[in-house]
Amino acid sequence: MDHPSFPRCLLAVALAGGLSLSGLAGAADTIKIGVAGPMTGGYAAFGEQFWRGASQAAEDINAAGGINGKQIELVKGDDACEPKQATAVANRLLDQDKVAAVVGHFCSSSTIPASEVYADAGVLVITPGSTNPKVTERGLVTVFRMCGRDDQQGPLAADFIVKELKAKKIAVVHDKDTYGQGIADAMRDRLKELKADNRVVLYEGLTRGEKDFNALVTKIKASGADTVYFGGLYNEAGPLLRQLREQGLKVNFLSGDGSLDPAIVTAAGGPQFVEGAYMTSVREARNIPASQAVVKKMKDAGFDPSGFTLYAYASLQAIADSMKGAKTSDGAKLAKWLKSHTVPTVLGPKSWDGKGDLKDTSFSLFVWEPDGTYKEMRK
Amino acid sequence: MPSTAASPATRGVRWNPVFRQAVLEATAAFALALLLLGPIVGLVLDGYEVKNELQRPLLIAAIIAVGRFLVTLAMHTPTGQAALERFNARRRQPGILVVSISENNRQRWWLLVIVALALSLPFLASKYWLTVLIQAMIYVLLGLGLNIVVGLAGLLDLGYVAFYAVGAYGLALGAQYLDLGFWSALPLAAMLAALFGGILGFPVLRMHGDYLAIVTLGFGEIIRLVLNNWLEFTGGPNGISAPPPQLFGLEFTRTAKDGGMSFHEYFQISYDPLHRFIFIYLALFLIVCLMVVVVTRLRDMPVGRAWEALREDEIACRALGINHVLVKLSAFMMGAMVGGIAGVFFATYQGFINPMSFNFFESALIVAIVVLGGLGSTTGVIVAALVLTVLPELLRAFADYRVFTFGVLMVSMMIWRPRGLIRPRRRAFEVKGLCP
Amino acid sequence: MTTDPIHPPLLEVTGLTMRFGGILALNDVSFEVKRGSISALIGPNGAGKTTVFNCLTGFYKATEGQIALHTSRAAIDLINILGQPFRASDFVNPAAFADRLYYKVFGGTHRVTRAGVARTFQNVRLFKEMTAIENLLVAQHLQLNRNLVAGLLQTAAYRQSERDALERAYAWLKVFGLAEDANRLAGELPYGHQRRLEIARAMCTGPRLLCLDEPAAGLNPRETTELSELIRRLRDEHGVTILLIEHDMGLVMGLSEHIVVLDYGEVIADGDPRTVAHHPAVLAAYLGTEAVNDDAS
Amino acid sequence: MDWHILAQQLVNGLTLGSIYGLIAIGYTMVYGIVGMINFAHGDVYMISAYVTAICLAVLFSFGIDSLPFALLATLATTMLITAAYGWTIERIAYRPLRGAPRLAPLISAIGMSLVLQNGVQLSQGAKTQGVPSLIPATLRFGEGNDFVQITLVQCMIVVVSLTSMAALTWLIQRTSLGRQCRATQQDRRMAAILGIDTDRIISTVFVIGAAMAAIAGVLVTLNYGSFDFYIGFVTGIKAFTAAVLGGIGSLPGAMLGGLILGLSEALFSGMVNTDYKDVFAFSLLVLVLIFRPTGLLGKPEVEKV
Repeated sequence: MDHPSFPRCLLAVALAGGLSLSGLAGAADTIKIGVAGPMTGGYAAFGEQFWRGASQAAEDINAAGGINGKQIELVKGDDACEPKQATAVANRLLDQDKVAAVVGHFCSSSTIPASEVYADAGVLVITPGSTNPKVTERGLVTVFRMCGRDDQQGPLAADFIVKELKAKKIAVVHDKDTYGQGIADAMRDRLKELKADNRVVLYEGLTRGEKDFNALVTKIKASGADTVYFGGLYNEAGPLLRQLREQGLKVNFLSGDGSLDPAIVTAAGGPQFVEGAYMTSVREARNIPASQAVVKKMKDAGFDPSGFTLYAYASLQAIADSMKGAKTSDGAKLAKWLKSHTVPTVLGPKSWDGKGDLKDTSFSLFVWEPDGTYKEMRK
Repeated sequence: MPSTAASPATRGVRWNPVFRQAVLEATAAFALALLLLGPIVGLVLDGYEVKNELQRPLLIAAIIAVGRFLVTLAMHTPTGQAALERFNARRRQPGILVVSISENNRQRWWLLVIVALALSLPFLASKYWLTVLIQAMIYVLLGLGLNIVVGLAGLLDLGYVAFYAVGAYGLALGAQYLDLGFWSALPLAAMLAALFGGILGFPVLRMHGDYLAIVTLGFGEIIRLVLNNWLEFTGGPNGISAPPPQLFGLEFTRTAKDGGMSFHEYFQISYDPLHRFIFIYLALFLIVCLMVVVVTRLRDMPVGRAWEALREDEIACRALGINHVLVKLSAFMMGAMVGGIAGVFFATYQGFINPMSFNFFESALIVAIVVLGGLGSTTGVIVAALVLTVLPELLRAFADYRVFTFGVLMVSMMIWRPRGLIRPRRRAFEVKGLCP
Repeated sequence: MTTDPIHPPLLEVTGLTMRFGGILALNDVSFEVKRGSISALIGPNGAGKTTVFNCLTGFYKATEGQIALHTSRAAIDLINILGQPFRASDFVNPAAFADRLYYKVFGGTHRVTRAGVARTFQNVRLFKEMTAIENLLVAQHLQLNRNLVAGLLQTAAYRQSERDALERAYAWLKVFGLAEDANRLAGELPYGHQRRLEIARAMCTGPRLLCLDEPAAGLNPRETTELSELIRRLRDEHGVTILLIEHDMGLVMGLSEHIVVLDYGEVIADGDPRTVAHHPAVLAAYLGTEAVNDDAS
Repeated sequence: MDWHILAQQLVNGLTLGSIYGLIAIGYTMVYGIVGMINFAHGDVYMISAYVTAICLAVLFSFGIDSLPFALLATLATTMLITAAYGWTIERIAYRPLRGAPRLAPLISAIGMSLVLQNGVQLSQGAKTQGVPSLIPATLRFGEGNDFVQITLVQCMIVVVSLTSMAALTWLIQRTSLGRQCRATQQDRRMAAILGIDTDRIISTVFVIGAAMAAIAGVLVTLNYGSFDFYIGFVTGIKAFTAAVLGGIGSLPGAMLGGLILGLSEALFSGMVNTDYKDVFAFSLLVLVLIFRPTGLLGKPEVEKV
């Protein structure tokens, strides 16, 4: 017989399922912590940053004796930035791997549904990269973030555009993504408060993953804008900047922390294209004194800790510290501990408010230099 | 590359030329592998420079060469040739099996065992595996729906995910704007999806084969893009939350909405998110069973026969007085409806949806389920849906290599079984007194 | 052309013209098919026989001309029901507009079959991956209980309708000597059986006019004889009018009562077999080509 | 709209369209000859972008600073390696499925696309890669604020793609290989009977398609400067749409479809809205197919009864 009957196939599937059910019983002397993010798919670069940062943190903490004598064991979870996979991964991390806490999820659209699952199970989760306000606005006790909120950096850019650049016509471009559109909208809302929203001459989205924005650039040119605000990531910001310059537009360019990454120089095709672009971000992680040792260690190992790497590192540090401090892995207690203590991290001392947002997310402005580096602007 | 086929009588293989051939082929494979993998795997871009990792492609190419060498040798042994012969014979088999009703009935008791097993699973499995099972069931439903369109009516639809999205957003938007609950949204969303199927299908169903495929692909993308861009209505990429299901007005949440009563309060048990999943699973299982019955009956009904006839030969169908556009449309709408139902379940199970979940890859996956199952076979669709959803989860153990391995498996499964896992069966008719 | 107004011929073709781009495939073809007759359409290769067939059965839209099917109730214009392009006059006449729109949306080849014209194809077109009996069931589509709800609930009326269909199908299989093949896949049947199955399938639609496109092509002499018997029986016992295209002159001359000869898209002769066989234009058209070959065989 | 804006948008559309056209050739040729949608073709183009960057980096690291030589060497290498990919993919994933049901190769193509994408991600990392801007020259027409600025690379894109298109048309129309291709396309069995090695011809078609994608890959990499392992997907779908729009199976159709798609995208996003430009592109496709079911230059399908 060569057509396997349905029962036989089902049996095979069930067996395979059963095998993996039984296969993963954790050892008792380690604490498992999940690292979830887009490890595959179009956003995989950020997943890689998460994993590298968290791995380095785990290595360092373990070398220093672990958490209450137990070693940290990281478990990778791939959500490909898709809500469906995010909940699947969340359930898997909780159920299969029995993680005690999670560093994770990058895309806000993944973090939001996944954090429901973690909160339901009472497990602590710290996201190093989801900046959408909704992440912490839903009253979930165990959800924290290690980054700013969209509605914090947008206004800073708006102030700068109106007060410093004195822009007459502003073009707002975003990448139609939760993060990019979030900061673009926050910027626009602040313009409204400054009674400058009539200066917005263009508000449009581009498609992530595309490289040709020439038509949009020409449209910006046609609108007569003197300033472009871009809500999005460096992958798109680079080509956009390049094409602006190649079409001969000498406009001011502003963007958020998603674009503030040395990789934008590669993405744009040279420092001459990014020169003079402004970007808002929290204090550059790689330049603050607390992070120098880690940055050096990682660079020596061949990985430039760009983007969210150090945020993931710091997230794991916060988890470890709260576990040391509260001497438990119960999410509610850890959350309570975190909200009442200040944690020294690679990004400097961090503390959280009642919602799980960072208390001190002072964003500042950076400007790109001709040599392809950026520096913080004087306040 | 020279052909590896030799005469079947190979008792006395002359090993010398065989050996030389194997060496030659291995060398060719080595060179090709090095050409392909050398730059991509061996020279890793780092800014504007490359890092030399050439040992990696060399290693892989060496493995490939050795593999090729051994395979060529093995193909010349009697066992190897017999295996090759069997493999090719299997691939040449006709696709369809005609089975009489009595023969079919023999398998009935298996059905009972499966149903009992499926019903007891949620109480045995962990929450994670339960969610995987729910996913699998949703894909079974999607597969059954698309099977009507692709498997039975022979219309290649690469944008099926559009109807899935319509169902899911039907529930989420219905709950947000019209205050619909899960059970009232279920039929409405299904009808809405069917309506979409009708509207989209009518102008394009006169197209042939692959043109239809690309137009449906376009429709799938249009729906996703509209969902993504129509910020005011759908929430755009920020997504939208969908209500959890209810059992006679009882909610499966930790705290019920104002005035409501939650399940665990009513039964005075402690809250466990598992309850919600068990409920969704059971409801879904019921719908899937119902759908299997419906699809099985549809196949034996005039309209089902017309679908299959249309797949076989559209011109002959027209010559028999069948309105091919309307019959195609009925298949399209029926498929869309099932997709819509699957979407509603997806939304309620996720609790949150955004357009990311309805991309082209999803459509491709559903087509893969139908094709891998063996076009037109209901059992095949169920097995393939289980395989293609459980497999990626099992592959999570491979971490980084998960999607890569999945792709490799997809290619090899198609080569191994181009007609799908299960051969479609046809019912044989018996008429008393008339049948010889 | 004279027509008896009380007993009109079953099919009346007048002035049929068909152009493919610049090529004139049919030029002013007119003929009629009498009720209860066996008629044949012959002509050398490329004379336009199959084009006439395709116009009759609604696969091609004739450029000009009329095709009228006189059923017991009314005359049906076989071209109109395919759906015509809108004309300027339609936009002032709502009734004509509605009519045209209706046929444009719901019209088509299938309407011709529903009017009572069934056909077979030169290269057999069976539903190959369905069983023989299912092929016949599909053909009965229009006569069955197609109510979805009834089918899903398997009501008594629905089951009765299906049982009737099955019995009809078996009855036709018996007529064509295919009862043993009932549950075999149509694509796996021997060629001769496939030919017969296709005719059986056409009969299942309950036609008044049965158009056979080279029914004997690819059959051996014994099978051809059997087929000609079968065709005659269909006419005698089942009251169907038959129009066929055939190259086998033996079959045509022996079987048909009326022959229309086409050449270069025009009717060159029209009459009973004997008249046609001696018609000078026919001899000219066939001389040295098929007539000789057929006589020799 | 001012003349310079319109002119600029036309240039944008032309360059984008030429690239779509080049990639569409791969889809259209493969579809014409084996009747399958080669979903992995977009990823072949992606591979060519990587090979371009790697090749340039290697050449520069050897201290080769003659730009024309570096570009030509890169183009040749990229075409060679990408063509090898095309050949291998056909050999591994499609040839064993010859004679299988119509949809089987489609699924294996999707699988192949996953393999290529993730294979590149695994070996090259997920981050966006790039090449430095090599040809910074731009042409500027007009004065003051009313000007059109075109980069030299954009001109190159249009010229090179039209040239390769012409060369390919010549190859298909005038050479013996082209005749064999066309014969195989019309009737594979008959061609085989006449002694044409159809397997070899099919392989050749995959190789040609991949080589065209390689040209596109080199040009795009020079023009936009950045790429990642995911670019094949979006561009692939667009190019395929272009192929269908122009009439799948027709070479000039691929180019025409690409140009129309590129121009309409540019003009729509310029005049109406960027958000919905893809919606517009797909709607255009649907409309064209409703009124011309076989695309713009596709041969009308005569129903064989």
